[in-house]
Amino acid sequence: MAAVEMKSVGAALLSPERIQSTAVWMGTVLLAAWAGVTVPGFASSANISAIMYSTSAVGIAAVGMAFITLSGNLFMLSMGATAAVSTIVFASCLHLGLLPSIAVVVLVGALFGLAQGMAVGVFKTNPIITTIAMASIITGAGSFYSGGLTVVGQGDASWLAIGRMAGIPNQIVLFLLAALVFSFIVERTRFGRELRLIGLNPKAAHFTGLRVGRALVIAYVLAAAAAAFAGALYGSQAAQGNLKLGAGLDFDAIAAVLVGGVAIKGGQGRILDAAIGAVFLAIITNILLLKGLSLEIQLIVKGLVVIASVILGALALGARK
Amino acid sequence: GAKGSKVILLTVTEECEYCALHQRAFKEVASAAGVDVDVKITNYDAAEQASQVDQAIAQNPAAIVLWPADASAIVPSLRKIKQAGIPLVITNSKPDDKYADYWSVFTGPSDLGNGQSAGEAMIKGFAEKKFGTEGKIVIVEGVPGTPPQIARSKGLEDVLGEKAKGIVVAGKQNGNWDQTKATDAAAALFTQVGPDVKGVYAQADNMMSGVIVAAKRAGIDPASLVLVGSNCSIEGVNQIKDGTQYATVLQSPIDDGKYAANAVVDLLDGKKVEKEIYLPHEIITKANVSDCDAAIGR
Amino acid sequence: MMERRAVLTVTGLQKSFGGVQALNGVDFDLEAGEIHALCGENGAGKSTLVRMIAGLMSPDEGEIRIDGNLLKPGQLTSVKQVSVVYQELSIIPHLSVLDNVLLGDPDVGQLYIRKRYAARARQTLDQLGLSEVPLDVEAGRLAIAEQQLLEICRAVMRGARILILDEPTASLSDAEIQRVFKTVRWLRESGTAVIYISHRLPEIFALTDRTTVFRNGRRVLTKPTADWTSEELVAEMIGREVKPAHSVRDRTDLQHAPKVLELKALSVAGKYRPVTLDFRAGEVVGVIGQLGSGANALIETLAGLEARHEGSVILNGAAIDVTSLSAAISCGIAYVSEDRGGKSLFLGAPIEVNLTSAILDRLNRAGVLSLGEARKRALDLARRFQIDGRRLPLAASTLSGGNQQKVAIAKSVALEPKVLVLNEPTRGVDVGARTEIYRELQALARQGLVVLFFSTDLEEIRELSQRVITVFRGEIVNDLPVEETAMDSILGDVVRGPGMARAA
Amino acid sequence: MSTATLLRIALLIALIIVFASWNPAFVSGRNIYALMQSFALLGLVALGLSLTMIAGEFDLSVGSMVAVGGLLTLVTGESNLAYGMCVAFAFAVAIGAANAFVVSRFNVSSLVVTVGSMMALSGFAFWLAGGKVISTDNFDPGFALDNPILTIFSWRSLITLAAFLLAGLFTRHTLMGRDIRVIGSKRLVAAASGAKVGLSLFIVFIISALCAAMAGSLLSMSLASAAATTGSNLMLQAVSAAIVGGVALSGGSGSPLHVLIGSLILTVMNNGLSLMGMGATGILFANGLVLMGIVLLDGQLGAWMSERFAASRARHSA
Ligand SMILES: Nc1ncnc2c1ncn2[C@@H]1O[C@H](COP(=O)(O)OP(=O)(O)OP(=O)(O)O)[C@@H](O)[C@H]1O
Ligand SMILES: Nc1ncnc2c1ncn2[C@@H]1O[C@H](COP(=O)(O)OP(=O)(O)OP(=O)(O)O)[C@@H](O)[C@H]1O
Ligand SMILES: [Mg+2]
Ligand SMILES: [Mg+2]
Repeated sequence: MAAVEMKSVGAALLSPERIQSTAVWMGTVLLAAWAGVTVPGFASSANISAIMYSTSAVGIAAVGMAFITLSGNLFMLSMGATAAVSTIVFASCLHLGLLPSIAVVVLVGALFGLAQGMAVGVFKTNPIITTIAMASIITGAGSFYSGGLTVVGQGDASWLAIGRMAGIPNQIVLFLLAALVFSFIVERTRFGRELRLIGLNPKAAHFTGLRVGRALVIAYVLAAAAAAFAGALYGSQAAQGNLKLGAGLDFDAIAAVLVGGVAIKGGQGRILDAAIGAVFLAIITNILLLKGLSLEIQLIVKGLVVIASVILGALALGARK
Repeated sequence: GAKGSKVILLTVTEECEYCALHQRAFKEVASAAGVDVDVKITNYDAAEQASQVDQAIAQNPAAIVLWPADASAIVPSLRKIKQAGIPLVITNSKPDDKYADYWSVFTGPSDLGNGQSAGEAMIKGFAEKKFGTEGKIVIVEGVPGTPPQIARSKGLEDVLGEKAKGIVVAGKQNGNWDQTKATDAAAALFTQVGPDVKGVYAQADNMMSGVIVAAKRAGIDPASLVLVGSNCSIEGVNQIKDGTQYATVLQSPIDDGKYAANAVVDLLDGKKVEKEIYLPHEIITKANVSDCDAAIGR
Repeated sequence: MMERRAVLTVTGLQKSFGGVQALNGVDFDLEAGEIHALCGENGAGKSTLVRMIAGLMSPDEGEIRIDGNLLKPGQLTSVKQVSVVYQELSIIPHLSVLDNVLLGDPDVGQLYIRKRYAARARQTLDQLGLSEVPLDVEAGRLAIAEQQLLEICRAVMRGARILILDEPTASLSDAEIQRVFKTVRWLRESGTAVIYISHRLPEIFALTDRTTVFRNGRRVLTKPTADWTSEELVAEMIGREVKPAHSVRDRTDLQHAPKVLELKALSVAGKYRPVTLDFRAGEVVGVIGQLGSGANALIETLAGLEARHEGSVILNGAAIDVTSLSAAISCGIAYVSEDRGGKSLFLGAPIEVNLTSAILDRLNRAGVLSLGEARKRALDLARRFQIDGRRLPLAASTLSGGNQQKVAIAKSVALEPKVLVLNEPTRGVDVGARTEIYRELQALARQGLVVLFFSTDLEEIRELSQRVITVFRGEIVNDLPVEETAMDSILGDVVRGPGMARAA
Repeated sequence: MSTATLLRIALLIALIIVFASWNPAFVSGRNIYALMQSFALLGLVALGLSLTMIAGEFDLSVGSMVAVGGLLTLVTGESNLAYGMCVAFAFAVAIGAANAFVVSRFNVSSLVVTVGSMMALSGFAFWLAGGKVISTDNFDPGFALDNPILTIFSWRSLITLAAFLLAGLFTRHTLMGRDIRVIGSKRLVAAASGAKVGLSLFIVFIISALCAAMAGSLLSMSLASAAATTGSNLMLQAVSAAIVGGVALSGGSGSPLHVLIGSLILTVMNNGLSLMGMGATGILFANGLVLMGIVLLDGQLGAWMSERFAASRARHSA
């Protein structure tokens, strides 16, 4: 019985649709093990927590991005703008306390998401262009609000910035929590099932009577809220906000989603794949940093990793044919 | 005369505190002198600035004040301004002196001077924290290839090489003028160089915020290090006040803007103006942090 | 009679996809000047054979010769030799009509000078009844039937020696089909060899000279069409005896069954005039009309696809709102669309997920889906529709067309509707699966459901329905029990309207 | 010409009239020259990118390619800029071919492939710049390129206009041009009708990379310097230009004429707003609003409005 279970688990992991994400999961473990042995300083606790910190914000955004990709709407290119504006909102609300300011940030992010979700889900606009346009609008609005200045928060954000639970940074705990909750939402709730079906075939979803518009609105709200929350993490670091903080989130999150193996045509892949994609990229970046390689080499390697993982996924699917 | 004449200020992004304060100060001083100021802003985009220069020339102003988005890409545009016969004040970043013919006045900081002051501050900090004159420091730099990145590091290294050979730069990473990147860069530097880092030079205070976060996360008390930033921006001031950062180098955006405004007003009034006017680079520590507030107008 | 000469010979053709043997040692030949029908259930391998003749796929084994010359595997066959109208519509919507006609024409050089071909294209279009269609309009703006004709025009214009039509009439009305027939016959006269693939037996008998039957990737039998009988053809196609659905039909009198659905002066401007009709529990009603006659608009109104209708729809005595699909569903009207791959199924999702996709709200336990309940319901539906229960975790794309259609219908039946509305319930479905579907629909009706379907297939109307409603140009011509109708009178209603109606 | 195209031309003219009446300097020769200079850059990038869009693909890497093109020209062309330009073009052809190879060989979405090449190229650009400012003392080619011709043009803007003309002829009057459109609409049909799918993909990706590299190369000569950050927002602007002009992201529709109109609308708007003294973020905001308006009109809202319009017209005529 157990053997049968094992076999079917094995078959599932190696099925063409899953092979890319399985490879990335294993790649992450192997890479970490290899670096732990050969890269000096990699396994130090300080470095491991540095990796965790650099994973959290991107990871949370990637998990949010996965909603959009799963729904068949490719990417949300307003995540960076949302995160940047969120750092400002976060800093300006910090005097109210940490929790209230996180709440405000997430709420504002959700509103941005609502606008985009309405456009895409109800008015059937092109998702890529809608989010590009919204990115400009959000950045413009943020700039009017802050006058382009750095906003310094009057309050203590250290719980979020450097706090730890049982030695584990709070940020990474929040990231894992977000990944698990979002994953549960996709795998086990009605909304999640609807979202996946919409991603597979939006027309059929409509004819089946699924709540297409509503599900897309929720997906955009969740994704933008995730981006905003990532912004809160950036903002908490120094209890400050400005329009540059987190502005590069879009492509980091996209890279994580793609490397993790969430299929761009929608409906296929898991939330946790996006999360592991973020971890994988963070580890690679960290190794390059430790080896003293500069930003440019890091970028080149990241780009090649994205292309390689995509080719791997395509080869796996092609092998079936 | 300056009164009633039209001046076009070509400047860079508003999404930068320094730039915003610079622009505000410039407008205040210039308007007070009765100058009609027209502003064109680019988000550090050299191509866009080049076409803004064309546009500005088309408006035929009495003078142009220009903050180059890229000090070398701007040179051909400078020549066009020269050909159009419009007086030009360059502010903040100076193109290569080879082309000094093209502008009337330069006002602004000297990045070399800024780095030198940072070097002095570092030496002072080592003494104050009883590290003596030996130890490892690391640098978190701005976008590679930009003049401030090159000149500030050079200034610091010059001074250290001259006055404190024992203080060695054990590592450099690129923080891209960005707090988040600086956090990762500093975290890597702490891991690479190990626990015996005694000081950090961050080429801008906002990057120093990232360094402090990274130090805390790595379990290092930032106050135990000699942290020297630059620009005297609000992040730095706060960090100095709460004791986490040791020093910064004053480079007042308000002065920067004012100097440029004064230069253009004098130029239009027909007064003689020096070709190069540099900002002072005062070292700011907890003791004189109020200078900073004053310079920034808080 | 002239000596027949084979233009195309296929010998020992083999092709498999993974484990599926799509073609298994097929021999086949085609003679100049003949129209040759290919029949077979879905998945019998007809389209696969066509794709190989066209050079889109290379065979695993075997060879194809045209005029004795061997085709090179992996190379497209010249369209001067073989021209194909594929089963799937292949019109490019953003290109003009002329560009579409010229697509794939080998005479067109790298420099693209349209003027040169305009006159010839015009002539061919006219011949197929597209004389109203200008050459420079975007093809996407044409009606589906016009697009299908355009595609046929494209194939004809290439002047190929062999013309292959793979279910060309699936979306055409009878009048349009007659046009296509005329053109095909004219091509035959000029010596072209034609392969004609269709699931509609009447067309095969009306048009073709010889008929070949495929079953499970093998060629079963080839005979002159005149020597086949309809029953024999069906029997060969499925390899077993099928009982016509008629024989299982209930003869109970429905006159006393309660009225379930009433339409009061229902109309859609520009599509059909006000309609007043009653439907009783247990009725299976076929609505037939040519495309554009308003017949399908009528049933789509009930499904909630015509938001702008007038008049009212009454279900079990209460007026209901059918301005949207979801409103109709929540009132108890379920809809099965005509396009199973495009509008009905999630081909990439497991069959189980497909079966339960319409009833997610019923699997909802405090926001969380109950997977056990889902499995139970899916198994139940699979059993009723004879879908292999062990395949439930597999993707719907792994099913054959007929089985996919069963899933599409089962998924709507899961809603436990009071009225089931179907659009072309068995388009492109083979005879075996068709019978199974008919049987299940009639069983549903016996449980008190109203089954209402639109079809352009006379055979289907006769087989499935108890009551036939014919529509011509937005108006109902006749509404009669199926026993009181004859094939030709239905056809007469549909193509000529009430003027000619049932003179006898 | 379709109504959608006419509407866009009307929008362009309306913008020009509004700005001109606000500030007559807008239509001065020198300002139109300035406007055409911006157009020279944006138009070229948008043109290349839009060809990939018409073929149903997308090339996210054009922005980074602009930077690489400029840097390669100056780095390898220290002694001879023409040589540097050739190197940049050759490199662009190689990258375009590599993008196309991965897309067509592995049958993966180009959006995904070019996310990767965008990152890698951007890294390569930083590496090329290598912590130095890349500049040249050879100003002459730049001055020659930017020298006003007939008051409002320069060689740079004329080159871009010529590229539009060539691309227009290519898409309209060659078989390959038509096939690119077919590929963007229905790839399988294209293959079945003998269109050279792979070759067409190579051509569009190479043209796209080449246009970007050419834009970067010309810009670097005109600025006598090149930076790794150049073009960071050109990609977004170029998509906007294509979309504003009416090229659909879904492929198969649109033409160089549309891109020309779209690019002009954007440059006119940015130039005009800048003349009115609006800051960079204000212009960004305005761009966002226009783009949003256009996607809304292209989506359900537009469909609904035109339906309304048709209904009211029908009522009136009845
Ligand atoms: N590309 C493919 N990959 C995998 N299996 C395929 C492919 N094409 C066809 N098949 C399978 O090959 C078999 C023959 O299919 P084919 O399309 O030739 O049937 P057909 O007789 O044309 O059916 P229909 O009447 O539905 O058109 C089927 O089992 C089909 O699922
Ligand atoms: N597109 C496809 N890709 C891969 N496999 C396919 C495809 N279509 C059909 N198949 C497989 O081909 C096999 C044969 O298809 P066919 O149409 O003959 O089904 P069948 O024998 O009628 O199956 P059933 O037992 O469901 O009635 C099926 O097992 C199906 O899983
Ligand atoms: Mg077929
Ligand atoms: Mg079957």
